[in-house]
Amino acid sequence: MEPLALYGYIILFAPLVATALITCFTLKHKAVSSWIAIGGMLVAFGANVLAAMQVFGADASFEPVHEIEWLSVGHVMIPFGVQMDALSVMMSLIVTGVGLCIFVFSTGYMKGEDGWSRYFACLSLFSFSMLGIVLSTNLIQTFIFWELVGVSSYALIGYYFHKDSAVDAGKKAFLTNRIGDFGMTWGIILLFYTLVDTLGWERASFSYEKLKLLYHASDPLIVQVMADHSGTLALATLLIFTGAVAKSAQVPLHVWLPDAMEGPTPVSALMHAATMVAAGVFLVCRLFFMFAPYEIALGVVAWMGGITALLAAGVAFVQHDIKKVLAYSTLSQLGYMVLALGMGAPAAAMFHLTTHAFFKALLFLGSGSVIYGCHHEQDMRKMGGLRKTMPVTFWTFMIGTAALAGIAPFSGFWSKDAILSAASVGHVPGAPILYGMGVLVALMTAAYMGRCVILTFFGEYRGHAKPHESPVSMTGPLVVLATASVFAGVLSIPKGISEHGGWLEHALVGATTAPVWFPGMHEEVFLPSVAIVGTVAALFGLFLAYMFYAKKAWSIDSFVAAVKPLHTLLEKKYYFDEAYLWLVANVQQTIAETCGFIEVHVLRRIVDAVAGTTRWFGGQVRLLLDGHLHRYVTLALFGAVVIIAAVLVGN
Amino acid sequence: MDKLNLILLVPELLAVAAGIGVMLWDLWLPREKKIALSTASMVAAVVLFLSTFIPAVAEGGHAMGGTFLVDGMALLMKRAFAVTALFVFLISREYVEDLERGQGEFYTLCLLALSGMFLCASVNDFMSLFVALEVVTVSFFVLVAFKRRSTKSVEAGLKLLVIGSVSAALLLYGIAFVYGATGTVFFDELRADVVAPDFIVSTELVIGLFLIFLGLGFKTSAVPMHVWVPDVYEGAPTPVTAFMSVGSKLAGFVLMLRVLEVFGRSAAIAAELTPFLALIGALTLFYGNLGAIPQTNIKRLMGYSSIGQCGYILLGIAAAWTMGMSGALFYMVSYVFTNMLVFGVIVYVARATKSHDLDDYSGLARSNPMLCAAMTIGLLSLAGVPPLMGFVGKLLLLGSAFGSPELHWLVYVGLINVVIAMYYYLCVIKRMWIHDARSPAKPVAPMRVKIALGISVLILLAGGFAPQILEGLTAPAAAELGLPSRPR
Amino acid sequence: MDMLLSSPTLLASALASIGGEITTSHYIVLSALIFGVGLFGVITRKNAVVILMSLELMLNGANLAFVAFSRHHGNLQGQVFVFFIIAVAAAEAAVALAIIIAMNRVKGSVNLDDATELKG
Amino acid sequence: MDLLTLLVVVPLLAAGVLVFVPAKAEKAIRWTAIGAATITLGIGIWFFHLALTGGEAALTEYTASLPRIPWVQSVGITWAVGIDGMSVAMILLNSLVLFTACMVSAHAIQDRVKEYFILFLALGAGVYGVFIVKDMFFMYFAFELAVVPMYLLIGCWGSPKDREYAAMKLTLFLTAGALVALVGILLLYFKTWDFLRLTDPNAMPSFHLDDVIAAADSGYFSSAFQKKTFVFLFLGFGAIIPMWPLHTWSPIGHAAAPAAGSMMHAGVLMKLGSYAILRVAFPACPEGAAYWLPWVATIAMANIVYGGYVAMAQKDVKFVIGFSSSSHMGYTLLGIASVTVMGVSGAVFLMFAHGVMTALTFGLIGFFYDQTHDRYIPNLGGLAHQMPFVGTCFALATMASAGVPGFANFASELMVMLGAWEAGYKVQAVIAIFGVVITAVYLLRALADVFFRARKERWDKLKDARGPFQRSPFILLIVVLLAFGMYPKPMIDIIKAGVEPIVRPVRRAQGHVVDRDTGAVDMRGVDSGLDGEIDTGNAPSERGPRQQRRREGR
Repeated sequence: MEPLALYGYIILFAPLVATALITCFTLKHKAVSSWIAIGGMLVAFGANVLAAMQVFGADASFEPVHEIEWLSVGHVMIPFGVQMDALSVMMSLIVTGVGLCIFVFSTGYMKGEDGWSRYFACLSLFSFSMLGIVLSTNLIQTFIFWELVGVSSYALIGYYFHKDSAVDAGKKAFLTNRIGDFGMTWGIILLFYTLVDTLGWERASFSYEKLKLLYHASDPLIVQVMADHSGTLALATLLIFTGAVAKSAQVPLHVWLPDAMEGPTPVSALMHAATMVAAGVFLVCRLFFMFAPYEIALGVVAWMGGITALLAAGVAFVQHDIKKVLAYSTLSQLGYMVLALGMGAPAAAMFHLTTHAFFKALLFLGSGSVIYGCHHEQDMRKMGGLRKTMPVTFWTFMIGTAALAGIAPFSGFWSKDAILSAASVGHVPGAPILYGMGVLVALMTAAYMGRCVILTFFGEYRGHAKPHESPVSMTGPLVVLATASVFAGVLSIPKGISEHGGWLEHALVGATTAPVWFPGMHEEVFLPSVAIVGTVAALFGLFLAYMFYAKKAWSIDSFVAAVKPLHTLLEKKYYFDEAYLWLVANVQQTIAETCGFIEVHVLRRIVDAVAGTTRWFGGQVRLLLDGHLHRYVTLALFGAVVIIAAVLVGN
Repeated sequence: MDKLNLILLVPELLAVAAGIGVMLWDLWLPREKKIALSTASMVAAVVLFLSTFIPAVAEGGHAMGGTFLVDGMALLMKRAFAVTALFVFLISREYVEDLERGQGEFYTLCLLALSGMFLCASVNDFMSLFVALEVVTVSFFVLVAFKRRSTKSVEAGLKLLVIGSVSAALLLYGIAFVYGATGTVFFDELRADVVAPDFIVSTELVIGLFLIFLGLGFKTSAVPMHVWVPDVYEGAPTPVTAFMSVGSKLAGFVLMLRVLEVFGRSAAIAAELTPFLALIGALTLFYGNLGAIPQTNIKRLMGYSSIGQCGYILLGIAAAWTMGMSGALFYMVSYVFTNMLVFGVIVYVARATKSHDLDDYSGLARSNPMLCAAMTIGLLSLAGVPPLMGFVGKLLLLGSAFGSPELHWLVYVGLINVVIAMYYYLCVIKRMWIHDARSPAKPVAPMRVKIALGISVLILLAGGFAPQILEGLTAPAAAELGLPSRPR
Repeated sequence: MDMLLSSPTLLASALASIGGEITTSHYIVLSALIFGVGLFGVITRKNAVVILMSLELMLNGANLAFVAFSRHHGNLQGQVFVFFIIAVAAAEAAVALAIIIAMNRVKGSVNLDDATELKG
Repeated sequence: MDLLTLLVVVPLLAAGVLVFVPAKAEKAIRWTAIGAATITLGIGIWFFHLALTGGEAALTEYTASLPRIPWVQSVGITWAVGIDGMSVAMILLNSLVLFTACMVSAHAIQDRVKEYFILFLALGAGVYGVFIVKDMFFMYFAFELAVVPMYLLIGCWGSPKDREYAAMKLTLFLTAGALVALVGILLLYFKTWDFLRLTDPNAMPSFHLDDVIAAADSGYFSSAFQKKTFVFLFLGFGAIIPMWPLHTWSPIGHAAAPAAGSMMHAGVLMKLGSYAILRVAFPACPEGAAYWLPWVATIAMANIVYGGYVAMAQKDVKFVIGFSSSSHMGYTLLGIASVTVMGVSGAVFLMFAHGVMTALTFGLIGFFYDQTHDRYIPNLGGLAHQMPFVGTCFALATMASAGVPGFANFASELMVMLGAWEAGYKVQAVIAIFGVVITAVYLLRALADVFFRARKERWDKLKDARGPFQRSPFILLIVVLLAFGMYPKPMIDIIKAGVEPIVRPVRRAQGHVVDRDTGAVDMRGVDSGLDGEIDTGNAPSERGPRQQRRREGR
């Protein structure tokens, strides 16, 4: 096994080892547990850096895939391994890096929690699962870790298992993801056996590399066959995409993410902002060669992203819980990424994923620091004026906001610009509309973030408990992430600006590019018009926020009154939860009750009836002997006659 | 053939002698010493059992001018009868002790009945068949009505008497028809005739055989001549019930097997008999097992159960091939131990609770685990549950019937009844194991009975785990009978 | 009666030879009639003693059949059989009377309707 | 005596010894039982190791080295035991469950300890018997041997509310099922005898499976006969699986039984049915199987969905798990019905995984039920506060049951789905996939409502599992689940090697080309791969044996 693969396995299993150690030995010793967890993360990160140096290094002479047989029956072989190409290494760097910051942050934030060890065990388990998704070499392995991620998120959301809200939120997250996984499993199986039926056992496979070979094949026969079954294949692709929809919280399977904020804030930062929710985007990048050939697939993806971005941004305006605001902004940013994918710009999507990971993690930790500073107060209406009391948090939060709002030169600007420019030239049906939506969302983002910042850090303090700055263990990671959020942009400054630009895209080319003949694929270039439009939108958004909340030049209440129906619609989050509740409570439960009824009152009754009938016959038989001797004799002789007659007639 | 060859009759003669001896000794014994009679009869039973191993007897053959036959089946069954008698004497000791008078008669009658059973095993012509049968029946008339002061006992005796005589008349009339059709009552001649090529199966013969099987059905408690069973089982003294439920029943069966063996050689006659026996078997199965469900008196329950058990043996007899015979013999032997086990428990539980109500058995598992275990194993063996002897026998019988396609329906009937039987046996077991005791009475069994029960438990288990031991005896005996060795 | 009717050859020959010389069939018919009468008695009468008499009648029916067949076949087996039957019948009758007396003792009657304690 | 026979003899011997141990010496009794269970566990592991190292060849060799001991010659009953990949898995399962159940009952059972363990060991012996014998008579024998102790275990040590009804129902149902199967067995028995007599006019009959299979392979069994016989065998054994709608005995049986009772019942007893179907019905009447299995696949669908929804409607935690069991058995049925090496191996692996998982679950439920004496979910809640260890284990068990990767259940269910799709049961496969969602719904609900949420004072007196003696059984089961779940290949290799010869005849009956040597089953007939398919012009997926077979099959 060459070193690269070895790094891969180290990255993958270091956190798992940490989990095992904590659960088996150190549940009682808090400090030790946290150090084991951080140690595991450190090891993974170190190995990751080494791997990155090799992968992005000068000589690209390495074997990216290492697999072993995990399960094999007949012609079907399900491998297990690590795939160390640009995409996965890039992503795992984010996971381990951001993860590390958040582990450290947690040691401060979780002070005095009695479930401390459990918390770090689950956190490590999550890192293991997430890295598994990132490094996996085939669909089944991805699915395995896909589910594990769901489980660990279930465990962490439900961390405060004495709180009904937390427990239910965990359940909701798990089940929503299960629905996605249902589609995903179906898609995987459908894809595999379609290939089996059309191309035979030898060519069909779960492995990404082998699949890519099929999709990129020049062999006319294969191209022919693939073309013949494009319908089925596109369907399979979209079914797999449902998995991504659930995990990346796209409409309509987004409902779990806001509730997931029930978990501890670092968890929200790590999983429900930076990494886990990005898994969907990552998966689509990984499988981009499968989406690319199908206009319809891309169209669905793009529209889903656009709609999500828009709807979520809307809701973000009416939230008062600071974490909820960030949660909805996460939704809408994920929408952005998916939109980019649909527009055929996976590189842009990954770019935004990266930058978003940094600044959204930063924002969440910032909010965490705020909450911690305000003694676990989450309502923005009870905050304000915190810029004086917690300066570090304030400035880092500002940086994050700027990045998120897409103000140049912060990283968010570049990535968002990349997406918008991709949208502006996209080929999917209704691309112009999507572009417009994108710009609108940029505006809204800036606006609600402005609102959030103003309510939290400016004006007068409206709370009761005395706020204070957080310890270094918390501010440290903030600073680190802030730095990253500022400079992450350089990863892929477009060519138009500097000839060294577009690095990330080039790095990812191998991993994500679609077949050469793919129409929608688009060489990322710098379009000044788009940049200007985007910036203007963002600035206008901030201006609105300023006028409404800081200067109070315009009354927010009168505005709300003006758009009452829209406002209620937003407050009710477009009634998604109600709809699902109705579905579960009425449809699902009714079916269940009906089956229960059949079980008890039909099937069981039938069985008991058989027994009852037998018993009744027994009761009748015993009446034949009533004690009167002459009746006995009659019975006997009559019986004899009947029997003999019957037999004689029978013969 | 026509030499007297009395040596073969030693067991029978000994049995009669023992009976008379006990009766005479009874005259000399003072009241308080009468218990010796019980010991004497136990010894007699053992001696009788051993007497079947006398080489001359064991090698078998004809006697009394060919009217008396000792073959494998005869020997096997005589031993079974002797064991039965021994069991009866073991469990009846206390009962007889309590009799104010007539201990001697009790044992004498038992021994005479035993001699009758011995004869049944060896009859080789219709006359001795009738006589042997009546010897058994008449002794049981008296035994059943032995408690002359008890209305139940007397009523049971009367019912047994009337129905017994009616069935005897049917039997005789049947024999008369067969005699009329064939011109002989000697089995050896009949065996030769029925397989003769020019032999024609006349309606008289068939009807005669039907009547004969009905008449024998009285003893084996087969529908429709079963009507006496529940009442008499309930009314008779418990040891007598035990003796009757095994001894006289098996006597009836051995006669059935004998007649079948004689006439079943001819495929034509077998073809006539099989549907008849199958029909009777099916009716018997349903009657016994359904009737048992609502019973609340253990002896009555056992009565119905014994009707049901009869149905299974009829399955094998209806199949009328070696496996069926072997299965029937196997089942009969296992029936000896099974039923004796159950009745042994019944006797001593009844002694404690002074009644035969099923609820007396509640909580037996706690009050006397040993008796409870014995009863459970006995009932399970009756239900045909592995690893017990009864299961193997039942499987052989069902299997043998399954061999001939036209009997498949009968096997299905049998299987349905296995489930029904399972139900009511489990109802008893449920009371013993699950329910709490109702009366403080704690049943106890004397050591000799404990040993006897223990031994029969072991035999039941052995017969389940290693059926080849017993099967090694029944299979050759069945093979001797000269019925076809594979399904018809 | 029934088993006779269900035995056509006998009946046919019996009817055929009405008025002719006495054949076996006549005896069989007679014996069947006697048997049937006895049976009828057992079924209908309630008095234990009468039932006992009816039983004897049935046995005698059988006896007659044996004797007739014995003559028909020209061998003595049937007649020998009859002696056995008579002997056994005697023994049975003795026991029967004893039981009936016992019943009379405990129940004060020999009517079978008084002997219905055991049932079900 | 060979090790396989020991598997049956040891528990029976122990039971026999216990008969003579005074009832007061409870400690001795417990340790005797545990000792016996441990010995069999050792044997089970030994066989697993043998299969692991030597592969199927070693097992076949071992089986061949065993004598056929004639038992009842005139009837053709022989004591013949044998082992293959499938039975290795099942034996390991039974030894695990038996051992853990013994450990659990060792501290759970205080009343009539002696009787309890005697019956318990008898039950274990019976189950082992079914898994090892190659003689149909003894298969039936061993099964019945297992049923009756179950009656008393439930009746005497079960929960007082419904134990009598449940025990009676269970026993009668299982007996009836076994009898129906017995009819099938007898049909095979006599047909085989005819076959044997073809060669040797006065040949003895035989209950031995090899003879039956030889007759079947020679094509002596007519198609009609096979179809008829398969119905008897399948309905009979199907009632034990339990197959919808013959399942009503099972959930209430789970509910009423004592902890160890439900462990054995759900863990292994329910597996006997599907095992026997694979062992007897498949090789003996392949054509019957080929003819009926499409319907079976549909029934399996009913099992999965119906069972799941009923479980969703339950308020009694034991009933939830009980119905989830019958829902999971639907996957087993589906895998069996698929008749692909993938699907059937998956089914067998699922039997193993579900056995371990459900044993764990019932062990845990029993653990807290013995203290709460309450299984009504709304009354429970927040138990994780008082018993964190049990809570954690239960959460893990729930995850395993919900088919979360990392646990053996996931791999097996995935295999079943793949197999079902491979066999062309696409609708059923999708339903099966959806079944996982349903499972998650009711299991998470149960988990949350029993162990999570606010602390309840009324349960403060509850004690968590303490010390190695109480914890080890649960830990052992979890470790097994995780080990086989994370790296299933070894187990799968063992199982599939045993499954292939069983599947092969049925596939041949379905009209597939089967590679006799490797047993590899080619789904696509001779022309696998691309070449020769394009020539025909029409799209490849329109042809190939799978489509043909589906037309025949339906």
